[in-house]
This record gives sequence, C-alpha cells and structure tokens, in this order.
Amino acid sequence: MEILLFGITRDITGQQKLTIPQENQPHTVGDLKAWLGQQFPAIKQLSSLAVAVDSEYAEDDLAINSNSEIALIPPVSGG
Amino acid sequence: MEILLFGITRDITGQQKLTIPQENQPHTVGDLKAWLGQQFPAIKQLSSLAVAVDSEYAEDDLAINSNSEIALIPPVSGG
Amino acid sequence: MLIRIIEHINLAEAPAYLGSEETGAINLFVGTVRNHSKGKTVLHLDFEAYEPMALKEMEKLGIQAKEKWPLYEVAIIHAIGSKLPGEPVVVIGVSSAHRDASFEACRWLIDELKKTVPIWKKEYYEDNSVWVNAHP
Amino acid sequence: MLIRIIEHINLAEAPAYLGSEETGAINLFVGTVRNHSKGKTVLHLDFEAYEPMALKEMEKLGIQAKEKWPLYEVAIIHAIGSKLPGEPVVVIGVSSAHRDASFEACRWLIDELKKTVPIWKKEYYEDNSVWVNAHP
Repeated sequence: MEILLFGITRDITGQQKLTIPQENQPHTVGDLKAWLGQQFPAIKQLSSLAVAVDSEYAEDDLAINSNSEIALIPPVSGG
Repeated sequence: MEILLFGITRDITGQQKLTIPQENQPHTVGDLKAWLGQQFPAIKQLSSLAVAVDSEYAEDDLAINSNSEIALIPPVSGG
Repeated sequence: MLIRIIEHINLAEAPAYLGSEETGAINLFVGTVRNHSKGKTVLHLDFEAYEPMALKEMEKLGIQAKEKWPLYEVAIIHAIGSKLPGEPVVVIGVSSAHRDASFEACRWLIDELKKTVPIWKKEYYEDNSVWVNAHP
Repeated sequence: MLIRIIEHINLAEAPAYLGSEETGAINLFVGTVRNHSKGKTVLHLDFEAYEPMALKEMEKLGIQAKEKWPLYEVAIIHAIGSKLPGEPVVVIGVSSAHRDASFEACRWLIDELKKTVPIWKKEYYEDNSVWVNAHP
C-alpha cells in the first residue's frame, strides 16, 4: 500500500511517498493513523492530520485497500 | 452670482449654469435654496438638494457671495 | 493614494498600484454596468461628475479609510461619460497586511462613495431615461 | 467557474473572466507574499499542492458559494512553487448583480480555502524555514 505525502509529512518521514508492507496493511483510515503515530511519533505533534482517500477527506472508519489513492493531509496553509 | 448645475438640476432649469441677478442675490446657502424652490418648484420634489461652496458641502447658515464657486448637488448616484 | 476620474478604466491599474512587498492582502471592488435594472433593459449609463469636488471627496474617503483601518494603500477610480453594459464604472482597491482590514475598508469605501461623492448617473432604457436616485 | 492551480498568476485573468453584461459587482481578493511575518524577514514562500484533490476542493467551494449567494461566476486561482515578496499567491473573484453578495461570498471563499484546500506553504526566513500551521 502506498501513501502520498505532502508538506511536513515528507520532512517527518524523510520520504516522498510511504510504502506499507503487505503484512502491516491497515484496514481503515483510523488504523492507518494509529500505525503512523507508532512509526513516526513526530506526526502526533502536528496540529491535525487528515487522510484523503481517492482525493476526498475520509472519516476514521472508512475501509481502505491498495486500490485506493491514499494521501496524508497535514494542516493546510494555502492562501 | 453664478451657480454650477449638475445632473437633474440641468434638466429642471433647462440651463447649464444659473446666473442670479445682483438684486436677487442670496446671502446664505439657506436663502439660495429658498430662492431656487420658488423659481423651480420641481427642485422641491428631489430626494435631497445640497449646495457646495468652493467644492465643499455647505450648511444652510454659510454666507455666500459672488467670489465663491457655488454648485447645486442633487442626489448623487455614483458607483 | 490613487484617486482618479477618467473616461476609460483600465482594470490592471489599481492592482499594479496596490501591490507591494509589505502587503499581504488586496481587496478590489469593481462596479460594472448591468444590462437590466428593475426589470427593464438598460442600453447605457451616462456618468457626470463635479470633478474638482468629486476628487476632493474621494481623497477625503481614502484618508478616512486609512485612519479607520491599517491600510498600505487606497485606490479609488471612477469613470465618466457613456458606459455600455459590462463596462467598469468604479474601482475601489485597498491593500493591507491582513485580509480583514482589506475587505472591511473596501466595502466601507464603496458604500461611502455612493453617499457623498458628487457623481451622477442617468440610466437609458429602451423607452426613456432617468437620473438615478433623484426622486424619493 | 474558473478553478486553477498555476505556477504564475496573471492578475488580469479573473476580472476578464468575471465581467459580463448581467453583472453589476465584482469582488476580487488577492493574497500576496509579505516580506515579513511575526517580526522576521521572509525571503520567499514555497507552495505545494495535492493538485487533483485541491482542484476538487476548490470546485466544491465554488459550488457551495453559488448555492449560498446569487452569484454569476466564481474564480479561484492558487499559485504553486516558490514565490517572492510582492508576488500574488491566491486570487478569489466573484461576480453578482449587487455588491453585498460579492463581498460576502469572496470573503467566505478565501476563509474556507484556507481551512480545507490541500495546499501547503513553507516560509523561508533568513535563518530557517517552517511549514505554516503545522504545529499548534
């Protein structure tokens, strides 16, 4: 499963994109956030962290799989 | 004494500029308005009528003479 | 301040004037001629100004706006002459560090301009014409 | 609607798009890079977008604004890449028959854009850089 990264989440992970191995794959958006918090504690210090699935903001209970386009959305600051 | 006219006051008077003969000259802005109301009753039907003296809005008690630039300001509608 | 009464408004002028390295926010209001008013087709609007006084009143408004809000710059441009539907007739622009002041000041300026600046418009419909606001 | 993410903003585009014969009022907000922020000198800002999602969110905002107010048109343009002080980074424009709706909708759109559209800015000062809003 691949996770698109933007803004500060690239700095935190040191990567342009995250790849989660088959055996660790989260089943929901909430699972993904929990896994991220364990792997990258600095993520828990952000003002907020949203997840987009197929380029829409997703709730924690939404099921995800490798066919979805998944992205981390750290606090936005456009404008 | 000459009075500059704009907008609907030109239509009402049928003139580009009013000339008030020496013997009828008003002494204040209020006198001028009263004289105008007598000469051109249609002026009394306007939503408002202001007088500018030397290109500033003037109160009724302001004294006027032929050295001032005097203008009638019917209801404005810029913008 | 950029205070101007002009035959044809160039929409690029105010933003170019207002932009600067200190400014974070520009708000611009453009009033244009509508092709209908009160259910009737408008052919054109004719604007007339008592120019020296109108410029003075526009400048006073700019100064007051700068006293009321922390603005960098103010632009007030009004057109005169005959204007067709779609054409700009007034541009108000302000620049400030943050957007609150820019929106509030721009709104205040156009509202005040309509109340105090000696400019008059006559609306030409298909069958007649009227001086706007002249009668109650 | 004119919804765009672009390297360099042309300030003439939105007003040209928004003007029409039916419209009486255009309100335009332009956000630009300030050369200082929180007392520090800003060298440049770098903008990054999750483009497909950002365009979708911008479009949703435009649709919502048209539901909330009687608007003719909406333009939302955001820049990406490195921007120097004075350069425009966002343009919001709306057109409507009367000015109330244009001011209110334009203000709402820039406020919402800052909350929901996935675009990020990094401020580069003389001695360091920070992702804006990232931390409480």
